[in-house]
Amino acid sequence: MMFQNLGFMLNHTWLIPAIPFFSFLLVGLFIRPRSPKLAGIVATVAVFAAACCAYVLAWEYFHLFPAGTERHALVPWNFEWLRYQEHLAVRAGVLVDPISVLLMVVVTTVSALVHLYSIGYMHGDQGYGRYFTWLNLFTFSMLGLVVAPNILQMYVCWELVGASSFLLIGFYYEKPSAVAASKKAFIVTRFADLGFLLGVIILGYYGYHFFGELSPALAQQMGQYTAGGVVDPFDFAYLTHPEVLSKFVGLGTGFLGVSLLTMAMVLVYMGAAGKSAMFPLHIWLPDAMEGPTPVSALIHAATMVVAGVYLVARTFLVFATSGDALMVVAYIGAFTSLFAAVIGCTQDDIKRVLAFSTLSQLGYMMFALGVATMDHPLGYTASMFHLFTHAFFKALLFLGAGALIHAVHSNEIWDMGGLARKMPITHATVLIATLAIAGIWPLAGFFSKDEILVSALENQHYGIFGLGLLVAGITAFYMFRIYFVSFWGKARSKHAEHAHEAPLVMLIPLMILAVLSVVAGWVPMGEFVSLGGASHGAAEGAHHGINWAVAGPSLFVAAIGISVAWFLYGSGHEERSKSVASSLGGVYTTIKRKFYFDELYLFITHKVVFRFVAAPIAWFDRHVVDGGVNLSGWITRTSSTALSRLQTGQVQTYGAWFVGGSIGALLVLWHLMF
Amino acid sequence: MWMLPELIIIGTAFILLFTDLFLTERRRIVLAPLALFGIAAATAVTLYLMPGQGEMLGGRFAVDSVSWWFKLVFLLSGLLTVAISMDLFDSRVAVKDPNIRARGEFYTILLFSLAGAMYLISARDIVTLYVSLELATIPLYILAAWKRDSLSGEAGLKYVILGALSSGLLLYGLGLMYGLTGETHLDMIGRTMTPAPAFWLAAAMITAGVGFKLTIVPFHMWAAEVYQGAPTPVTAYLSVASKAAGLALMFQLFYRAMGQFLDHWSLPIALFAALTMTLGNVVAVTQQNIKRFMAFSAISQAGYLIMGFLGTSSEGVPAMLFYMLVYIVTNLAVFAVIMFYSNQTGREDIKDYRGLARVNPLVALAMMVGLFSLAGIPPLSGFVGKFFLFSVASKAGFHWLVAVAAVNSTISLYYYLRIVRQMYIEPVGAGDQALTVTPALAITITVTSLSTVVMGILPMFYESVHAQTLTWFLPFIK
Amino acid sequence: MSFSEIFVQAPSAVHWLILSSLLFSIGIYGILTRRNAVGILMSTELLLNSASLNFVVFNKFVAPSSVDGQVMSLFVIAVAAAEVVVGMAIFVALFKCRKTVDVTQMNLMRN
Amino acid sequence: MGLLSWLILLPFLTALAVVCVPARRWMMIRWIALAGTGLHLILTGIATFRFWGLAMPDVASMKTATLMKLYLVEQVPWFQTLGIQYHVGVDGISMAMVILTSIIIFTGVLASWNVKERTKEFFVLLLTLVTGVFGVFLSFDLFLFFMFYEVAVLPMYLLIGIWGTGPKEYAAMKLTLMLLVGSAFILVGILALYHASGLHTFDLTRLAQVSYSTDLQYWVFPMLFVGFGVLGALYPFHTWSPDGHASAPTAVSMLHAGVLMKLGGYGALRIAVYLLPDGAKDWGLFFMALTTINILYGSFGAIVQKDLKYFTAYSSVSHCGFVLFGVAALNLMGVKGAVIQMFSHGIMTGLFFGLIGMVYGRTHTRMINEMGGLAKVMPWLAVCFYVGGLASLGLPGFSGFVAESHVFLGGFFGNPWTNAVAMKTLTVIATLSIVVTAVYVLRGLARVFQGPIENHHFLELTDATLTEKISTGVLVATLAFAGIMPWFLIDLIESSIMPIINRLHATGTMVAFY
Repeated sequence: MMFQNLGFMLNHTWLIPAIPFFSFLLVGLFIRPRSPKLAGIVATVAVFAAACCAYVLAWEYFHLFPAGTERHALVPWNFEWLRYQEHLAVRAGVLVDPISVLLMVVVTTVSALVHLYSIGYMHGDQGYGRYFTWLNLFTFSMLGLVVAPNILQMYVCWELVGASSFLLIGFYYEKPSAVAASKKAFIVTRFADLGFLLGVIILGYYGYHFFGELSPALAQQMGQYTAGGVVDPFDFAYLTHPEVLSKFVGLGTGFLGVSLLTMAMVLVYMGAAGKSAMFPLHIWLPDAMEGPTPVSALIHAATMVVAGVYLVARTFLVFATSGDALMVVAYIGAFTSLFAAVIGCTQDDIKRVLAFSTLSQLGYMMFALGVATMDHPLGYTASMFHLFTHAFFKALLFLGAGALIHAVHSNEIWDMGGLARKMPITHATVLIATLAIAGIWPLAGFFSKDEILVSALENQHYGIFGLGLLVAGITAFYMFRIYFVSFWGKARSKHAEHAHEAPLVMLIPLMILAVLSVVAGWVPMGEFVSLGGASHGAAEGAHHGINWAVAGPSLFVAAIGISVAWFLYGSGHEERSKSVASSLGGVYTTIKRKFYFDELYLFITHKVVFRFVAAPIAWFDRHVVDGGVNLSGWITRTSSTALSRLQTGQVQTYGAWFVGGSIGALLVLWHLMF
Repeated sequence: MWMLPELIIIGTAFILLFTDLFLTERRRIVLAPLALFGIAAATAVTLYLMPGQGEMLGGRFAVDSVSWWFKLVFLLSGLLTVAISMDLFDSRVAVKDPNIRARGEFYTILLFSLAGAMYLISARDIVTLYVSLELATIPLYILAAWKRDSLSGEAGLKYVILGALSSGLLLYGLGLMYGLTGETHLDMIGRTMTPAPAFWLAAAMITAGVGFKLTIVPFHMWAAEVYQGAPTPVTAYLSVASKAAGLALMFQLFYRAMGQFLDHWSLPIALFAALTMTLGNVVAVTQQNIKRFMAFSAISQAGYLIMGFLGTSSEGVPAMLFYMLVYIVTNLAVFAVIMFYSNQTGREDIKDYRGLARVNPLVALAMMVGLFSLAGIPPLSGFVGKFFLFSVASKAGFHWLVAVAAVNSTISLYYYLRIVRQMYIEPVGAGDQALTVTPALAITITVTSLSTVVMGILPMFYESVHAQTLTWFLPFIK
Repeated sequence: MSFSEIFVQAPSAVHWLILSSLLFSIGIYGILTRRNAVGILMSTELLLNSASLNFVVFNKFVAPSSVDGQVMSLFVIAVAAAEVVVGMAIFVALFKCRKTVDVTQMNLMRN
Repeated sequence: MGLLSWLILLPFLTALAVVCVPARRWMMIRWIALAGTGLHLILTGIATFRFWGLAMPDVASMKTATLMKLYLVEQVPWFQTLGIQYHVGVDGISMAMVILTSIIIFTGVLASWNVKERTKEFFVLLLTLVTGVFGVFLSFDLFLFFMFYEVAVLPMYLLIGIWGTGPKEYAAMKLTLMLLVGSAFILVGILALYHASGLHTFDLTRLAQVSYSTDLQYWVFPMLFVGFGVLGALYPFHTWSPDGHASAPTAVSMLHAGVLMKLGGYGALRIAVYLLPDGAKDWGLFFMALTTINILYGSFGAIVQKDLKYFTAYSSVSHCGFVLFGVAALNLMGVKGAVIQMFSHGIMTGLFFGLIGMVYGRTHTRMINEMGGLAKVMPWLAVCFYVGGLASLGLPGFSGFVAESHVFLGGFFGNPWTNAVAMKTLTVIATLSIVVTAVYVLRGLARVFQGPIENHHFLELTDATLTEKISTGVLVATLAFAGIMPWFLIDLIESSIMPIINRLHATGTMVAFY
């Protein structure tokens, strides 16, 4: 055991989720009712504190395991939260390994900045206190998810982030569209979580089986980095152990010729796809933009939606062991990135465009993981890298959009325009972010995207590579489309004419994030995040000196995308875009209506489920089952009236009954005797 | 002097008859207390004598534990019947029935019937058995027709015709048994009887005779009209004492005379029980007149009662005796309330009871307790009694019968709840105000409903019945 | 014994039993068919008489040693008398208010 | 007279105290009731601590025990000749149930704070009913058990019939009769066991020492299970529940859905499964299938309901399905999940019905479509409602998740006697309900509390009063406590469940891996 010489933060990692949790209770129960203003401040301070803790933790962790050494997943603290039965318990705790540290840093940073930004953005809103309560709750659950040392804690916090996202999307609860969006988000992700839950159950079931066959030495070896030295079938340390994985492979096929492991992992991926809004479960994310903009920035761009990516990364070894599951991840990710990018080109609501770009970027991260393998795990690093950079520039984009919306009081890009002069700082920061996401050197997006493409190429996924390049171009196009439309040209609405710069408390986070989106790319991610120690060579090799053979083309397509955007929207000739749209005709509208997926889902839920399942069942219950009960009562009453007719009042009839009865008795006795 | 209770009763009967002659109408008030006193004295003597054993008249009259308990049951029902009938004749009754007169003879005849029932259970000889049975029954014909109106008369007519028919059948059956054995002493018959076709004919006829008194389906038809037509106290007496007499007769004949064939009887008795309780309950569901309703409820109770004969387990006898005890108390509690209500309002329909709980909460409570006890709801004594009977049936292996009986008690709850609903849920009828409860009825209602509760909770009643009668029937079943 | 012989020899128990069962059946028939209550009462008498006849017969042929059966029949006669008296009384009372004793009219109380 | 007898008697004494108060002083009456139930809450706390102290040392030994171990036992012979005795005791399961009941009745009295019509009778009946409930949970003599069982059921008739709404007589009659038909079957089963055991006793602990012939078990088990199942809303015997709950007054629905429906699961577990292991093995799969129907059927039925109470009643049908599902799974996790679900659903549905009553008291409608935007005017009630809703859709952090995850794992892990594939399939089907539940809960709550306020006189409505805040607050706190720190509940019940499981595996030790 090696928990003696740990630094303070490593020993007290639990503080990082705990601080937001307690501030959530404090703010929610005691401060909010009294003074909303104070509530905002307390919440923000708490998250900043958590952020500082996260930085210290990162520093300690990467000094404990300097580059080149194998970085173990430590569980410095845990306790038995839920005991199902012998050898099947959930030990809630904190897991510290490179990716969890990375995520903690990202989550706390973005969350802290969003809190700060919200103080300005939500100023004067009647739900001010409530807003910060939920925001703290979200931060806590997200951190809990990040540090989960076992898959069940992950599921628990998974649900919690879902719930807090539900609460925040429906923050303007008097707005029907917001209510609908929040319901949609929760139910769709819930549906996905069903898969996750089943996957967990299957893994737990077989894990529990194998646990019995485990040699004590092996169990001890698994638990060596865990406080208490005990592992349970749910622990990642157990699930990702080669011994266990080989047993899983040994299970062979389940039904339909799919191996049980693949089945389990595909189910788990279903959950991941739900949270990360992969096709076809993507429909909730665009609607989720009904929530306050800072919420979209925090939850639906930077942190919660990447939980799916994180889950796959966390269980990467298991996915990799069942190759097919990983292929599913890769292709769905790739398809989503294209699909979303295409839709992104046609949307007019600035936040929706950003939402679709988020989808597309998440697709990037997913297929980056998908193309990685045990021996060429560069994609793993690349995915985490892109997650890292994307968090910053996408948050920045949303917050910038928030500033615009704040100024223009509208989400429509066609109500904006010419804001570059009126809001210089916002303009500058948003431009940086746009360049970053478009993948222009030397901004953050460039490096991570480049690494992803490299990894795709390395593992001979040429199709995916090409698709990645294409998407890079499209991304550049639609991002600059909104950029040109909203900042260049002339003001298209009254509000846009009188728009003015946002307050300082909102600008500070913008500037910080802008800086981060510039420098984040220069972080030598391979140094920090890589799959075990096995594949250092690949990771570093990829990062030392950019692979211009890949970067060149990607820069080129990005340039094309930007220039097309300029040609259509930036050059002041709006009619060009119109003509293009009209020439595309039906295709264009189909894309603009998001391929009619919302309609499809509505049809399935309302028409099919409600009308043809729920209503009939309710009817059946009222009329058949309950009817049976009433029928028995009816039978009793009817037979009662029928039988009481026997009481004719005719004494001689009674006499006849009497005699008949005695004869009957005789017959019965006779029958019994002989 | 084992016959003392009977003699006291008969003596009281004659005293009443004669004092009635010498009293003016106003003074006749004392007759009811006198009757009460006589019955009470007899009860006291009984309690003093029991559980002694002995015989008189050359073994034609004998007492043992079971007969003592039966006598107690008869005396108790007589006592309560007189108590609830007191008001009927005097001016305190709000709605006076001109057709009810001649209280002296009323009590005399009631006491004669009572004496007959008491002799019945002590008879050891076909002769005494038959004579005492008729002594118990014939007065009831008169009582049933006591009111000089067409309903009561019709009741009397039906009762007398069917009663005669049944006694004829019974007598014929007894005659056959005498012929098969050449014995008139019941125990001797029981010992020397050998199965023969004629025996089964006799058995069937005896069943009819017994079924008539116990209102076993299909020998129950008379009950509805007679109960409805007869004056309420008589109905009460019929529903308890006459049934108890029937049970006594059944004990005499089925245990004493045919005890050795008891196990053959199990299935037919189970069938009769199932038929009786089901029909009684089902028909009761739609009754409107409360006396007729109580008639069918009583029929179904008879069905539960004879479950005690199933199998040859020793718990049967105490279970039946205890249930009889419980049943008379409970049923008379209900009838006391019915009596009270019809005295005060002259109404006998179930829906007339609406809102009673609001104007006379305590009376309504007593009524509810009584009804729930009849339905067998714990912790009331009705539940305990039924539970023991069901246990006997279950022990004999008649699980299906237990199921039928249990479901039946649910059905019965349905119609008992109809009354509870009228009393508690329905709003008060316009202009109803609290009705005056005469002392006699107040005391009766209180005592009966309290003992309904107590007998279910304090085990000593059942324990003593059990202790005294457990082994009673062993000599008869060989 | 064959059917013909029954009539040639001295009456045995069988004869008497046949007689009593005939009486019994007639009684039952009467009870179930007569419309007049008094007639029904007479039929019930037949029942009781057939039964008491049984007692006497059995006393003679089965248990000649004792006289229990005959005693029984005496009691039965007495009881029957009592029954008739009561019955008639009731009928009379009923006749006063209904002006008839036709049992088929007696159905005021029925469901 | 020991602690447990006091626990049973206290409500009854309170009822007597209420009887003594003249009916017009209804304020005083409700204070007496509150005092009584509050005192009961304290007594329950004491009992819990004493139980904890006594039981914890035995945890290790219970792991392999096949006979349940009772604490604070009181045994007094009653009808000796039939071996009937007054035998009360407590083990983990009944302790949990007693805590649940005590909380529910306390909050129930608070929730019925403004019953102004025939207050006296109301509280007398309510307290009598609760006496029965406590009796059932604490008595270990089948005769006593059955007696209290019916005492607990019957007052419901008057409570619904007098203070109810809508077609109250019909609903009350249906409820009473269906439940009593159920108890009729229970009676048959109990008597059969009594005579079959040959021990001449109704003592549960002694009846558990004999093993009954297989064919007896084969026909008695379904009788008992269905008999109790009727009260546990087992499909298709659940239809008393929607009507009954919809018509019942607030406190009564709270108590009925919260506690009485648990008697079903409790009896099925404690008597049917514990005494008749072989029967349970034969019938397990059948009842699992039936309860799977329960779970989905209830939740689908809830989607289209218009009346808040029907809505909640159907969700109760679904959730009670989990209880019986877990029991029928016949393994530790399933049974444990069932017991936790009893507790959790009790609190949850108590909260629901309490809140519905409060909302109804303000809006005077229970129709979901006539409401909307109420969160604006009654934030407290809205928050509590959402907590209840999220708990009922199994959100982690509330007790619902603990229960459901147990039940699902239990069903999936299966048992040695039942076809594994069938059990897994049924479990997977049952898990679908977590989505359906989410659908109806969110639809319902969104309609009621979110969106703009259409009906303008809703704008004058007020938020919860202090008493309402206390009663709902207590329930919410309990939900969260049991969800965030589940180990208390688990430690409380687990060692009392082991005997039932071990008795199933006739060998004294758990079969660890199947």
